Amino acid sequence: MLLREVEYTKPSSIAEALTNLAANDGARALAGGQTLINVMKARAASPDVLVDLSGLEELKGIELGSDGTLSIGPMTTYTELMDSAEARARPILGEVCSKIADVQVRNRGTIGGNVCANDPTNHLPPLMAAIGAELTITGANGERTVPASDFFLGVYMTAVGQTELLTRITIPAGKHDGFAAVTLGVDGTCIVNAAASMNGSLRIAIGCVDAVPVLIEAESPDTVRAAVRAAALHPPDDVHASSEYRAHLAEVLAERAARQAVGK
Amino acid sequence: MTTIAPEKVEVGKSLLGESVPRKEDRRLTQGQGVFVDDIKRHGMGYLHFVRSPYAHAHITSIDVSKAEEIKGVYGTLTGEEVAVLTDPFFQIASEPGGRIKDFSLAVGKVRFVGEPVVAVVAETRELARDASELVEVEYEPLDALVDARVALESDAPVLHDDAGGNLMWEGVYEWGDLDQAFAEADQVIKIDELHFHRFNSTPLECDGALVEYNRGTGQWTIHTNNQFPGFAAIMMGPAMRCGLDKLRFVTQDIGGGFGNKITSHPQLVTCCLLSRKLNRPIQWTEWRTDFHMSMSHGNERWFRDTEVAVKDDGTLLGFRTKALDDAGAWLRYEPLGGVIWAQVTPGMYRWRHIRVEFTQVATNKAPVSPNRGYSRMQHLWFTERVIDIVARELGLDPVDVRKRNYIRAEDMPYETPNGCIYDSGDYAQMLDIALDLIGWDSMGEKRRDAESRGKRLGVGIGSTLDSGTNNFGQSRMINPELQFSGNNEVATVKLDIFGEIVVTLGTTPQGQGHETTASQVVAEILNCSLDDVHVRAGHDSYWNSHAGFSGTYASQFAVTGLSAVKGATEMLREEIKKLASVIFGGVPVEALELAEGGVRIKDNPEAFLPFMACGAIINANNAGLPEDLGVTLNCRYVYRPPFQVPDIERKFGNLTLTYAAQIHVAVVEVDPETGYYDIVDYAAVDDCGKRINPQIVEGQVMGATAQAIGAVMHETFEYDEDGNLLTPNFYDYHVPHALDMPPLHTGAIESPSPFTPLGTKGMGEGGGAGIHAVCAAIQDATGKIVTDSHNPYHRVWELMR
Amino acid sequence: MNVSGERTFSAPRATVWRVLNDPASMAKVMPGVEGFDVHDSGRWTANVKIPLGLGGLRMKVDMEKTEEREPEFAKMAIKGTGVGAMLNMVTSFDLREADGACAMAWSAEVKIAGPVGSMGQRVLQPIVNQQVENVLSALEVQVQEALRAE
Amino acid sequence: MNVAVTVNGTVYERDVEARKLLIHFLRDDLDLTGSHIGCDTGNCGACSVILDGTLVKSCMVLAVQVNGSEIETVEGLADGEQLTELQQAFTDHHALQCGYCTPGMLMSATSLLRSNPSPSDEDIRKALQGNICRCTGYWNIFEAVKSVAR
Repeated sequence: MLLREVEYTKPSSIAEALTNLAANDGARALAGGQTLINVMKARAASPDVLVDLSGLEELKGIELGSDGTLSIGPMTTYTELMDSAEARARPILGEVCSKIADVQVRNRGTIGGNVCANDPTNHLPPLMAAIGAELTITGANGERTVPASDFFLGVYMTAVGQTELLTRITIPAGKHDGFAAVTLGVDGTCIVNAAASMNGSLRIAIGCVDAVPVLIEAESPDTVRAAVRAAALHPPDDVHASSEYRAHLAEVLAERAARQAVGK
Repeated sequence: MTTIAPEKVEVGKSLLGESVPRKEDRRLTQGQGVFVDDIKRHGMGYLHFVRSPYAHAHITSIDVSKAEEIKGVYGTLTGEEVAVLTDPFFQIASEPGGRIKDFSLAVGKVRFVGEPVVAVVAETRELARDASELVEVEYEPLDALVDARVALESDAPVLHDDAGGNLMWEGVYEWGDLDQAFAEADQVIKIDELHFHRFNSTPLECDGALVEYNRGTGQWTIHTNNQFPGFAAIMMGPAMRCGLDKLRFVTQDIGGGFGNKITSHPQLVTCCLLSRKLNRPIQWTEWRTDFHMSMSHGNERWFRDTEVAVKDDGTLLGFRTKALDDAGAWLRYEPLGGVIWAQVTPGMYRWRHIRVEFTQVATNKAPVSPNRGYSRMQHLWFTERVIDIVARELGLDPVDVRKRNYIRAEDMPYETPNGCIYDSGDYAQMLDIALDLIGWDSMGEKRRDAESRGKRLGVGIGSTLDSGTNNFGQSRMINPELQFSGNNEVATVKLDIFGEIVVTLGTTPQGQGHETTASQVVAEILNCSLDDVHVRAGHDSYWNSHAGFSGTYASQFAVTGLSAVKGATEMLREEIKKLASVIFGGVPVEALELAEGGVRIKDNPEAFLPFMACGAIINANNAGLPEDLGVTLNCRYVYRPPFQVPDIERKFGNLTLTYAAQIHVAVVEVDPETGYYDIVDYAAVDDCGKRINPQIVEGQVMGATAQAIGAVMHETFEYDEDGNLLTPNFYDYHVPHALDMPPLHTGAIESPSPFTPLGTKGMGEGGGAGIHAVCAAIQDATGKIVTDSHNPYHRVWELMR
Repeated sequence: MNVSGERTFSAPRATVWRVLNDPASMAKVMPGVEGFDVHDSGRWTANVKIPLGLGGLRMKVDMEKTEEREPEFAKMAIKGTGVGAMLNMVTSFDLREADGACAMAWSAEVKIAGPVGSMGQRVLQPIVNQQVENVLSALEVQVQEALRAE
Repeated sequence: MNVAVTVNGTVYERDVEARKLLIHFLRDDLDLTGSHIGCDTGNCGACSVILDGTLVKSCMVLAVQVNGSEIETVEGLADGEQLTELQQAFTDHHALQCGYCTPGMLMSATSLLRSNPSPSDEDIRKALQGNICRCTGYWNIFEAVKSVAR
């Protein structure tokens, strides 16, 4: 509890938000706050300025394109996504969001916040990587679009620079997706998770085993385990799992997610 | 949920045994409870502790000047000042643990991560924390000792030089004839090592206090959620060099305790010293991470080199084991855990030959203190593990081994090998009920069904005892110099001017519904309505309604608390009659009865004196009453259970008054590929003698069960090799939430205690049965012996490899 | 936590040695250096803000060379003090000639204490790996720069 | 910074630091101590309130963020002395012991029943997943909520 002193701004446009971020290298975007505020309570991180994005309507909402492409504003909450008729075009999104934390967190936490935090135990980084999401980043010099496979750079680090914002998440059409996790209690924090998508080829992204989701390609579910083994993972140890156990779960869950994806 | 309960006997609609709604709920459901952090005072300063980042280090310097310079900072307190202003806390231990010097802040050295080193007080909570970051403490790190098993090795880091090593206490307990038992045995089952892990009940409200110092009277008023003020007082008074009259403890609502709120006396001393030093009220709130790092972990214990003497048919003759207990860095209630387990020495079984070598050591971890099931849970987990391991080794059914060895209903009251008296019970019957509740007969089918889904099903039994109402004389087995014995509790019941029946208790309830059950007893005796009885919320030493052992801990309210209420209410009833006898002009008291909120002549109910009149006469209209009337209508009763001082030499005697019993059965399904498992069915059968309010009793059973499920599956205070706590918050310390709860069936029988005034037994701590049951179920499902009380998925996976 | 590895630099051993012992170069290699003081040839102090994504972790880092065998071996004790985190690290490197290039075998024993040490267990290992990777890449750059300057 | 907010129908205006959490604002500044604090990581839910119709944990919202909003807390549930059906059900089913989690639990259940007056058993469990109770094991809480489902 008890944050360090911090300044607070609530911009009314993306341009203003970018200006606020550029004005101080200790400025950080505040999305739903369901990760960042907790980190600040521990004083493990203490931004000088919080740039609250909650007033930016252009960062909200879900649009379904005629080709089935979903365009999701990063400030969309998990609950909004679960309830969205459009988002049902890619059912895995709502299914996975319904397993994140709890009602209160889902009511406030955002899709953009989840991917930008890139905590290794988060659900969405591997999902985005597996289903081939593209992330649009806006900065002073305009927009660029990064595939999810290049978006995650490290623990708590993504391609979004300190003076930039994630402004759009684009998800291609598809429905042959799967997600499997072993969690701390029912639907708790992920110990290892894996997302899979069959879209021409079978792509699997494994979370919690490295600083960023590990992407695996396989011919079929039958070859997934060998493919995971070939990736020679060295997952971290912690109180919930040894490195060896995580490596084992990675194989099992990758295969389970793949079978789900192919089965749909 | 299914429930099996004894049929209600309708005898003149007694209130005792009725699930009346709780009096506490009205305020608590409206957010109108008063918890310690809700209390504010003008000009109060918020206290924040600077805590040790190291598990073990010398403090080479402390500089508070930068913190004190900040505007809004009221002041600081360091260990150096504490060492001048106070004496070390009294130690319960004999040699060598008794030699350690424990102060309220670290002096010269830190011994666990999170240990308070400096206290900073400021105008706001945030500012106090800001300023604490400016306190400069230089440390010289030392090697940390985190594994109790190497604590006594010659090269182990030593925590307390005063004690000359890490041994805090040791004692050998032996009863019966071990040589004979092992000679008679068909087989000796050997178990190298069993480990009971570190966790606690993590009450949702952490510790806290608001302390005011009255400079004129030299008295402190301590608003706190400490659950055993009697103990806090005897720790704090001598340390602070003041009489206990100078320490006024006040509590109202407490957000859960489970034993974990007994040992906050060091923090309370710091608050007291600062309120005097800074001449203002001091507010201290402990946050979750603080609590996890520094408060009241449950005892971690190893059982090594265990040998069990058994017959081929599963008859248990005896066992010997070496218990090694990890006390953490300080002895704040320890080494009492070194004897408390002996209340349940044989568990529920009839073996007569037992030897336990008990050793307690210090380590660089948070100090241990009572946790629901204190010290008995560890020992009972051990006896239950032994039963299931024996059954497996002999190829016998764990149900049969239990039934063959359970102490039988006809053996009650049963004297254990160490002189404890199990008052009543029927364990075999409880087991039958529990097995029925989970559909024992169809278990084969369920196993096959699970297998068809790729899962492995396992069933496990946990049978356990909840011993209540301590005989504090057992502390002398730890230290013969101690002058404690017996137990007591106080209640006062008075009739006020307008007829209010006002009850004050010595207890500090944390959700056990004392206001409700005390009202039931009072209303029953005074033959009035529950609404007429006003039980004061919480505890206040000013009420003069407490004695040395007052508090809420160790499964005893239904015995000590309610017996005190009963005693005081009966005194009041007799006084009311005595007064009425005079008012009615000499009608003999035998001719009077209490009814409908007053007293009347049995044969002439028209002659009725309402309580209001009685209260008014004595309190405000008493001219002309006989001089020797001897009626105050303000009755104080101290209940004292019938105890003798135990035989310290033989370590023999009755250590506790009542023995509630629990049989739990858990059914688990394990995913053999991942070790992930779910509890798919669960039964809990309880016997706590006469139940005053069955709903409250069942609530305790449920809550304790949930805590056991959390402990066995997820909850652990684990440290890395440097002494960093790896589970310092609810993110990594996963407590069960709504989706984690299995289906639950509850059952109950009532075997009234022959030793207590109401036939009640203390209860609430029997949930440890859940740990035993789940361990046994995992053993059943995996076919591998379970040697740890903590079985997260990765451990189950490792078991199956 | 123990981390170790080996890295080959396409530069003579003497150049690598010089870079590793030059405070100015080291200031560019360490993550988030905001200030760097040289007390003497064996003792340096850096004020750093280690970039951790959600925000930087400020630390005062004291470094002391405890052992040295020019041009092949050095050992350093590093102590970092920050709010919420204490860092204690002993690191050493071995340099050997390898076909005109220089192979560096390095190892570090890292201890992190304080709330960050406790809370971050889950992410500490990946973060340390990441930081090490950054340091080695920066070192590579410094070595190449030194080579060009020669 | 200035914050104007309506809590349980009453308008409050206060000057607060940007760093103040909504839960501290409610408890310390507005003296609405019914909402509680049971953790420091957003896990326990004791601080749950309804913010502009949405259930949130007030320890993960800054006070400055609620400027212009409407908040409902446990103190606003009962109509004078008249408990809500749900509050009554909590006492009837012994769904609370120490009562510390109860305010948050009631807010979560209230929010559930507003959006879904006929929740299934699974709906109830999912709705209460974010609220930790250490006393009851939740079973009686499920029963209480179920009893007022239509």
